[in-house]
Amino acid sequence: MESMLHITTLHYLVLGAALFLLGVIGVLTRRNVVIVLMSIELILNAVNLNLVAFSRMWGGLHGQVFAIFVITDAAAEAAVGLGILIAFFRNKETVNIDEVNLLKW
Amino acid sequence: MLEYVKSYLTSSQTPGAAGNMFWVLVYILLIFTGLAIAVMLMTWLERKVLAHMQVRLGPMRVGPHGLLQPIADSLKLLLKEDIMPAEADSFIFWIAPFIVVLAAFTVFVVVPFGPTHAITDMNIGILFMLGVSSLSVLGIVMAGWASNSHYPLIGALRSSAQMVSYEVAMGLAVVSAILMTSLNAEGTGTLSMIGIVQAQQAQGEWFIFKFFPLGLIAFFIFAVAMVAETNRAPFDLAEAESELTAGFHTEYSGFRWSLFFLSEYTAMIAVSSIAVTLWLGGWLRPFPNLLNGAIWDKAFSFLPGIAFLFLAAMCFYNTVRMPKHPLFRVQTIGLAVFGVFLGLVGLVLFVPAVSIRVQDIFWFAAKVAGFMYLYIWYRGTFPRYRFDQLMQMGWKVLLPMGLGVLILTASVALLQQKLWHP
Amino acid sequence: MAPVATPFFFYLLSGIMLIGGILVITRKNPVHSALALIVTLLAQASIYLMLYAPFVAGVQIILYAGGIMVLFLFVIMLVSIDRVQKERQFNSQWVVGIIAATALGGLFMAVYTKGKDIFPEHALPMVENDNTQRIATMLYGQYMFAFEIASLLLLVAIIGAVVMAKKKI
Amino acid sequence: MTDPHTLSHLDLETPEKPFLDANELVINMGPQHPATHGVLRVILRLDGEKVLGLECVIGYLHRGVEKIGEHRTYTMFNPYVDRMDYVAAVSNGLGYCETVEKLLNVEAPPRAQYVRVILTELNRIASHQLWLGTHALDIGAITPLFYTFRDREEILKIYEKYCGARLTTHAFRIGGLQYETYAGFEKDVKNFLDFFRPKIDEYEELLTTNRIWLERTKNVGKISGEDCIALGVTGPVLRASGVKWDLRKAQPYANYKNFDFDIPTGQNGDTYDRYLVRMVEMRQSVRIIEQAVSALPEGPIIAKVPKVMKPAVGEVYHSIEAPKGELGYFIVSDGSTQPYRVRVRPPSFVNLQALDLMCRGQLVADVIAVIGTLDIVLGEVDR
Repeated sequence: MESMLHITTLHYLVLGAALFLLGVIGVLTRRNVVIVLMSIELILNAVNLNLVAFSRMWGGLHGQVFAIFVITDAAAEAAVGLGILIAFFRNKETVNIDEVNLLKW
Repeated sequence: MLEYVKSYLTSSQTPGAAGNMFWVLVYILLIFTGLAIAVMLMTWLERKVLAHMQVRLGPMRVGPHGLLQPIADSLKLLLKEDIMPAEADSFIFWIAPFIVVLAAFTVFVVVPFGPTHAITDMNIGILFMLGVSSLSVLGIVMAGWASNSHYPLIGALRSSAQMVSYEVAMGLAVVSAILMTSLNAEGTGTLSMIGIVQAQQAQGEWFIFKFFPLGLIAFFIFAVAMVAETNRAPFDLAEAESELTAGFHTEYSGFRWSLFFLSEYTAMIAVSSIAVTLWLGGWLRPFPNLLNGAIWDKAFSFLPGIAFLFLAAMCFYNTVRMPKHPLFRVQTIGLAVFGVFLGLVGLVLFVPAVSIRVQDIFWFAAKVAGFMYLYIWYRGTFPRYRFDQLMQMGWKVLLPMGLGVLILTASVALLQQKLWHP
Repeated sequence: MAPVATPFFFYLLSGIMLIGGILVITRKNPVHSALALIVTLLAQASIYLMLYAPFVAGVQIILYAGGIMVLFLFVIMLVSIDRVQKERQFNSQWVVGIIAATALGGLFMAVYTKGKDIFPEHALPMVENDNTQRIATMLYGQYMFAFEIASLLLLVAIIGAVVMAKKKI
Repeated sequence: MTDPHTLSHLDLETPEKPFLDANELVINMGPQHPATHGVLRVILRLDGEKVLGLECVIGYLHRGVEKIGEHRTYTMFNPYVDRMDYVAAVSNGLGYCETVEKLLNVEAPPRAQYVRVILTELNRIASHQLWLGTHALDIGAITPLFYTFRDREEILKIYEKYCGARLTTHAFRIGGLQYETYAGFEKDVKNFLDFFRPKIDEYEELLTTNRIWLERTKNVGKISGEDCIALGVTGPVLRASGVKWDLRKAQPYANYKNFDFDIPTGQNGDTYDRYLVRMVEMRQSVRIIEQAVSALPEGPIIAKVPKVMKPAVGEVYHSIEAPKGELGYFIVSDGSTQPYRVRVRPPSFVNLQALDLMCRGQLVADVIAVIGTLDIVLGEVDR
């Protein structure tokens, strides 16, 4: 009980891991590309949580700076990913990821 | 308990910073009731001012000069049937107005009505304000999508595209104002709303006049962007009634529609507060650098009382002008009573102990009210932009201007620090 | 601050985040998923505040909740979803996916139970007041190169997104 | 003509492959829509916000005015024409009375002619005022509407004093006028002119150099003079496209040849030019009324017309320049007391044809502006 009430870095890391797992499950099991992209956002957020938690642990700010870089990457990823999605939808009229099988002839 | 309540009174911090939960709650209540009243007054004022601009009288029936009209309106809206389209996504349709209202009201957590009159002072204050106010886009998009109808969908797409793109220009203008806060001996700026006003106080100059005309241009960019941000005329494309009937809230009615209405006006007050805080010296009285000294301080502390007495005098003047007919008796008496009330408030404001505490709030509110009047004025004067013209204005005019002003401000600030304060 | 506040808010916020995360990956309607994701992101911003990272929290709200999620909602509206909702939601390898994820979760658990002692018991004190300034100094000093790369990346992403989404170039 | 309720006969340049489902929108604007000026229904086909094509569905206000004419005597039909373009009822009456007079071979006495010109030109001003107010309202400027309605009220007061009605006046009779002008008519009209002249400047101050107004109206809804002629478009729309065609000068009717006035034309044929043309027309109307009032002769007000009108067998077409364009009446007489056939050529109906051409490639917001600038009245379109 004592360890439950005293929030340490480990608590944040476990939360991050849980979020990461949710994201992974989403990426691996869902068919809808939009939701797959959202799951990737979940994964990136889990990473950010860890970075900020570590930054808190060591008292430095490097983790926070990296979190900002990750958010930047997430923006770029979302823009390109959704762009691909729109192009894909235009050609195939579907948003299901297992129908993206052009390479599998 | 009483000690805990009283302990804050002697502190010179915001209740949030002092950690006094009781006063935080009191402030929240005060600000939210104040906002609700301000929105009601604003609807009345908008209808009256617009009417007088358009050679008509506006509301005259409910209360003297329509003063009770907002109450009648809100009662009507609350009693109206709440209609939900059969094909709408019920959950999102239900939650969208609440998101918008939440975003509009939450920003007031950091708005400083005076050096201690804010719920709390965050050191990312302005970032918080911009971020939370940008959340209202989500509510608008959801409202438009959930209605499952063409006009709301187009309205939502339009207004979200508009709000997202004007946020960029708005952010650049804000950054150039924040840069000016760092012009002190340590060279450290601040994002805190209170800190920004205090920086203007320390520099003895409102940022609108700083590095003339750079501050003015940044303020202009913000002033245009904030009208677009709140979807008001001439940028009210999302609600362009001649094209899209009512935009994203076409399918809403009754209470939920009134939430959108409430949030629109609250958002107007919020962005005006940002503009006032960043460029117009927040709670500071006018002419801090020209007319300084104790005598001027004393003279300006009378102004709130004088303003209220003036309003009271207006009421009495109109009481006399009321038609002398038995049908108008109640209205005439009502107007006179309202005048007496305003006059009493004015007289109380002359008491030094009161005026010292209240004049900050008065100046802040007066500046915000000036912006509110501008909003109405725009609506009475301008036609509406077309969507592509609006986007061009945002991306091809305001954005380059904002970048230029930012770079120039930075260079001038750097020069000043290198040359005059080596 | 009272010591009970931190655990209370931590558990409240992590509960919101996890429920939000589960909703994201289980909802049929992408708009509902997006709404859940927004709630998750906002809760995470609050957790950043608890971790004395106010600037990251602000960036999280502005960029993620205000920017990226609007983009998502936009695209969801553009691609018609009525049909998609009626189809099968999970792909054919969902069993494999769940097993892989469980394995990963086991790995995490193993690492954290084994190594929980290496984490310091008490975090170092942090000053919140100049957080923004210190991050700015680092971004424009030590991480200048990374910052430039990130802006280049954004530029590439903009061009890429435009090329992808445009009808005719 | 194919079934008007489908889009099948529109030769739209559809892209080879639709972009996204949500981007190929068919929007139904009206018949209950704030900007369609009554009960016009417009089916818009949009690519995003761009108009690929549109179709007007009309007839919601059809009352069979022309058919009614076949069952009424010539005199009895006169009030019905006021109900077509109810904004410019006096012009409608003038057109009908002159056509029947042409059929009967009578001419109204000079005093009646002058009063007719005064009332018709006042009506032109009133019609243009209503157009300006609603057009500006559609583009988003709400204030001009109230200004124009305030000033239009003065004109309606003159009508009310003259014949008791404000909107559907039934001011003229076949062969002249029913009523002698009231005492002080000239003074009222002159007072109105003095009152109104600065008001035009007031309207122009609000709009003519307003940046947003310029951006919203310049290069919007362009139409060339040739296209106008090909589609039969008349009135200010035609003149704004650079064709100097005004029936008051081209085929003078009433006694317009006695007056000195200019015909404004535009060059670009866009919405802004049409706005300017109408503004100048208001000023020119003021000029005409001024001349007519100062030269108002004494004399009889109605020519000798038989109580029971039985025009000789024959047909006649007569058209006048109504505020919205050429308003023509084609009446066939079979020698009885009732016309055999009445056909009206309403300007709004013909001008509405140009809407599709003017809107293609423009944005949705421009459709609103173009509907406003065409200045249609649905009562006249549907008859």
